[in-house]
Amino acid sequence: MSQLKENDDYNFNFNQKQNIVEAIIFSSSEPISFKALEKIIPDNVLLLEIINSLEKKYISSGINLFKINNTFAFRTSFEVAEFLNIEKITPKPLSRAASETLAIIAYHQPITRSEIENIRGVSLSKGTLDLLFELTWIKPGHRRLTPGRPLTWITSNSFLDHFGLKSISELPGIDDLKNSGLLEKDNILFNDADYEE
Amino acid sequence: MSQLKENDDYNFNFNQKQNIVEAIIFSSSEPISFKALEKIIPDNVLLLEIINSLEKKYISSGINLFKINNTFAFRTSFEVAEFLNIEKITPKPLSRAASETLAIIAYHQPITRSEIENIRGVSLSKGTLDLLFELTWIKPGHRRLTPGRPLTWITSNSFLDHFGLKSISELPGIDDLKNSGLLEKDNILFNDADYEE
Amino acid sequence: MSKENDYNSNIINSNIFNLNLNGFEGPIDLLLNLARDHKIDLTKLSILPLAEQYLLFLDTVLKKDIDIAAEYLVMGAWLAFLKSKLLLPTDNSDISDELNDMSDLLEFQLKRLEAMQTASRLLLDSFQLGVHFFKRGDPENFNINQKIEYNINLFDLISVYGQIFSKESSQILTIASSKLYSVEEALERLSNLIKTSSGWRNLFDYLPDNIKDMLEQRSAIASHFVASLELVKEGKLILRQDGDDNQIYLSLKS
Repeated sequence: MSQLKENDDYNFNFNQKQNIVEAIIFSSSEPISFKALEKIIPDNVLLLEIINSLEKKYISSGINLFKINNTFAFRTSFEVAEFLNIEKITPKPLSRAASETLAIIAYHQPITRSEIENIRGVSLSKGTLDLLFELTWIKPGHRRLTPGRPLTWITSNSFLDHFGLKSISELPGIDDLKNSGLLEKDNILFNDADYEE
Repeated sequence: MSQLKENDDYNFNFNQKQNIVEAIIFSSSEPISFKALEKIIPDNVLLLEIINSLEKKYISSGINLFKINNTFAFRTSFEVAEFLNIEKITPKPLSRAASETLAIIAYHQPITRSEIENIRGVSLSKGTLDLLFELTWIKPGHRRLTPGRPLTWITSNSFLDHFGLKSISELPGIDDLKNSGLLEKDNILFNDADYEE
Repeated sequence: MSKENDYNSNIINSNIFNLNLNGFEGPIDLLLNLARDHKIDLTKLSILPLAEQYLLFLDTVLKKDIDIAAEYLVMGAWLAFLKSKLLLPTDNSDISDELNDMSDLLEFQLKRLEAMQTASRLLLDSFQLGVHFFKRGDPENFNINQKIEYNINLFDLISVYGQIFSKESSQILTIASSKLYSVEEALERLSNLIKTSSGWRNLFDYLPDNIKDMLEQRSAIASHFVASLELVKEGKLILRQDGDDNQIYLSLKS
C-alpha cells in the first residue's frame, strides 16, 4: 500500500517534471543546455530519463526533440520539413514610404498616383506602388474621367484580411484618430510617453 | 486485404496530416488560423478531427494546444506556470484608466468611446485607447448606425491569446454580469451631456 | 466606532481626506470609494448619506484650493439637487417616482463601475502570455501561407496616416533651398579656365557671367576666391593683391 503510494507519487512527479522540462525547452529562445536544465532538475539520472522519455514521446510526431551538442530544442521533423519546404523568412518592416502610401490609399481611395504625391508632398518612387500591388494589398480601380485618364488605386480584400477589417468603413476616421490621440504623434506615440491620466 | 490496405493508407495519411498540422502550429509563435490550415488540409471535417486529436494528444503535456477564436497555438500549460520562472518579462503595469477601459471594452464590446466614458463617469484621456490599440489588444469594430456613426471598439485575438482565453465568453464572471444586467450600456446618468463622438 | 457615528467625524477620520481628486477616476469612482469606505450597501443604496459625503468631500477639496474638474461639480450639483428633494417631504407621487428612477440609475452606475473594476483586476490577475505561460521561444517559419513577409499591423498603418496629418498641421520651418555657387564647382571651373590663360589676370574676369541672382553672384565670388586659394595651396597658381582694397590678380605658376 505504502509502496504503491510511493510509486504513484513518483509517477506524478516524473510526469510533472517532464512537463516542466518540455515547457522550458519549448519556450526557450535558443537550444537549452543540459547544464541549464540541471538547475531545474538537479538529479542527473532523472533528468536524462526525462529527456529520453521526451524524445520518445515526440519520435513519430511532426516535431522532434533534437539533441545538438548537449543542447536540446524542438524542431520540425525532417519528414514534415521535406513536405513543407521550410524556409527561414525574416519579417521585414514595410518602408515608411510604402506604409504612408498604403495608408493614404486606404483612407482616400480611389486615388491617383499624383494625388498620393500631393498628400505626401514628395514624389512616389517607382517601386512603392509596385510593391503594394505585389503584396496584393492594392489593386487598380477605375480611371478618372480627367485629362490623361489617370488610373486610380484602391485597397483589395486581402488588405482587409491582413488588417483584420470587415470593411473599409471600420478604419477609424480623422475624428476618431483625434480622440484617441493618434493625430498627436509628438505627444503620444513613439516616445516613452507616460500613459497615466 | 485491399480493405486493410486502404485502412492502413487512411491511418498513414491521418497521422502524416496530423504531423503536418502539428508542425505548422508548433513552428509558429503566433496563432495559426483555421483558414490558413485549410490551405493544407482542405477537408474541413478531417481538419477539425486532426485538431481535436492534437488537442487530446497534448492534454496532459507541458505544452497545450490553445484554441483562440478559431485560431490555434501551442502554449506552455497553466499547470507548469509556477515552475517557469525563466526569461520572464515583467510587463509595464497598465494604468488604472487603461486597465478599466480594457475590461469595459472586453465585457461590453462592441462599445464606443462615449459609452466607455459614460460607464467610467469621466472622459477618456488621450492615449488610453491609443495604448490598448498599440498593444494590439483592441481594434476598431463596425460603426454604429446612429448619428455621427461613431466607431466601436472590440478586443482582438491577441487579447484572447495574451490572457489565455478561448473566446470572449470565457472572460471571468461574464455570464453573471450578463444575467445581472450590468453589461447594459445605455443607462446614462446625465443625459444632458453631449456624449456623441 | 459605532454605526451611529456622525458622518462628519467619520469623514474627517477617513483616509480619503489625505488624498485629492487626482486619486479618483471621475465622480462615480469617487462615489464608489466613499460608499466602500463607509460600508454603504450598493444593493440597497441610500442616496442621502452618500450624497452628503460626496458634497462634504467636494467642499473640503475646494477649500484646499484645488482645481475641481467640471464633471465633479456637475455630479455635486446633481447630488445636491437630489438631496434637497429627498429632504423635502412630498406626497407627490410623480416626484417620488422621479427620485426613485434617479437613485436607481445612480445605483446601477455604481454597481456597473464596481463590476468593471473587479473585472479588470480579475483579468490582469489571470495568467498572462509571456509572464505565466509562454509561446514558442524559437519559432521556425514555413514558406506556406506566408507570401507576405512584411509585418505591419493596423495600428502601424493608422499611426502612419495620423503622422502625415500632424505633419501637415504642425508648423515645420523649412529653409528654402537657395542656389549657391559651391566651392567644388568653382574649383573645377577655375582649374579648367586657367589652363589656357597667360600672364596676370583679374580674378573677377573668371567669374561666370550668366548669373543674375545677386546672392548666387556673391557666392560665386566667394567660392572662386576660396578655389583660387586652394589652387595656390596646390602650387598651381600665384595670387597678387597690391594693397588692401585693390583687385586680386592671379597667374599660372610656371
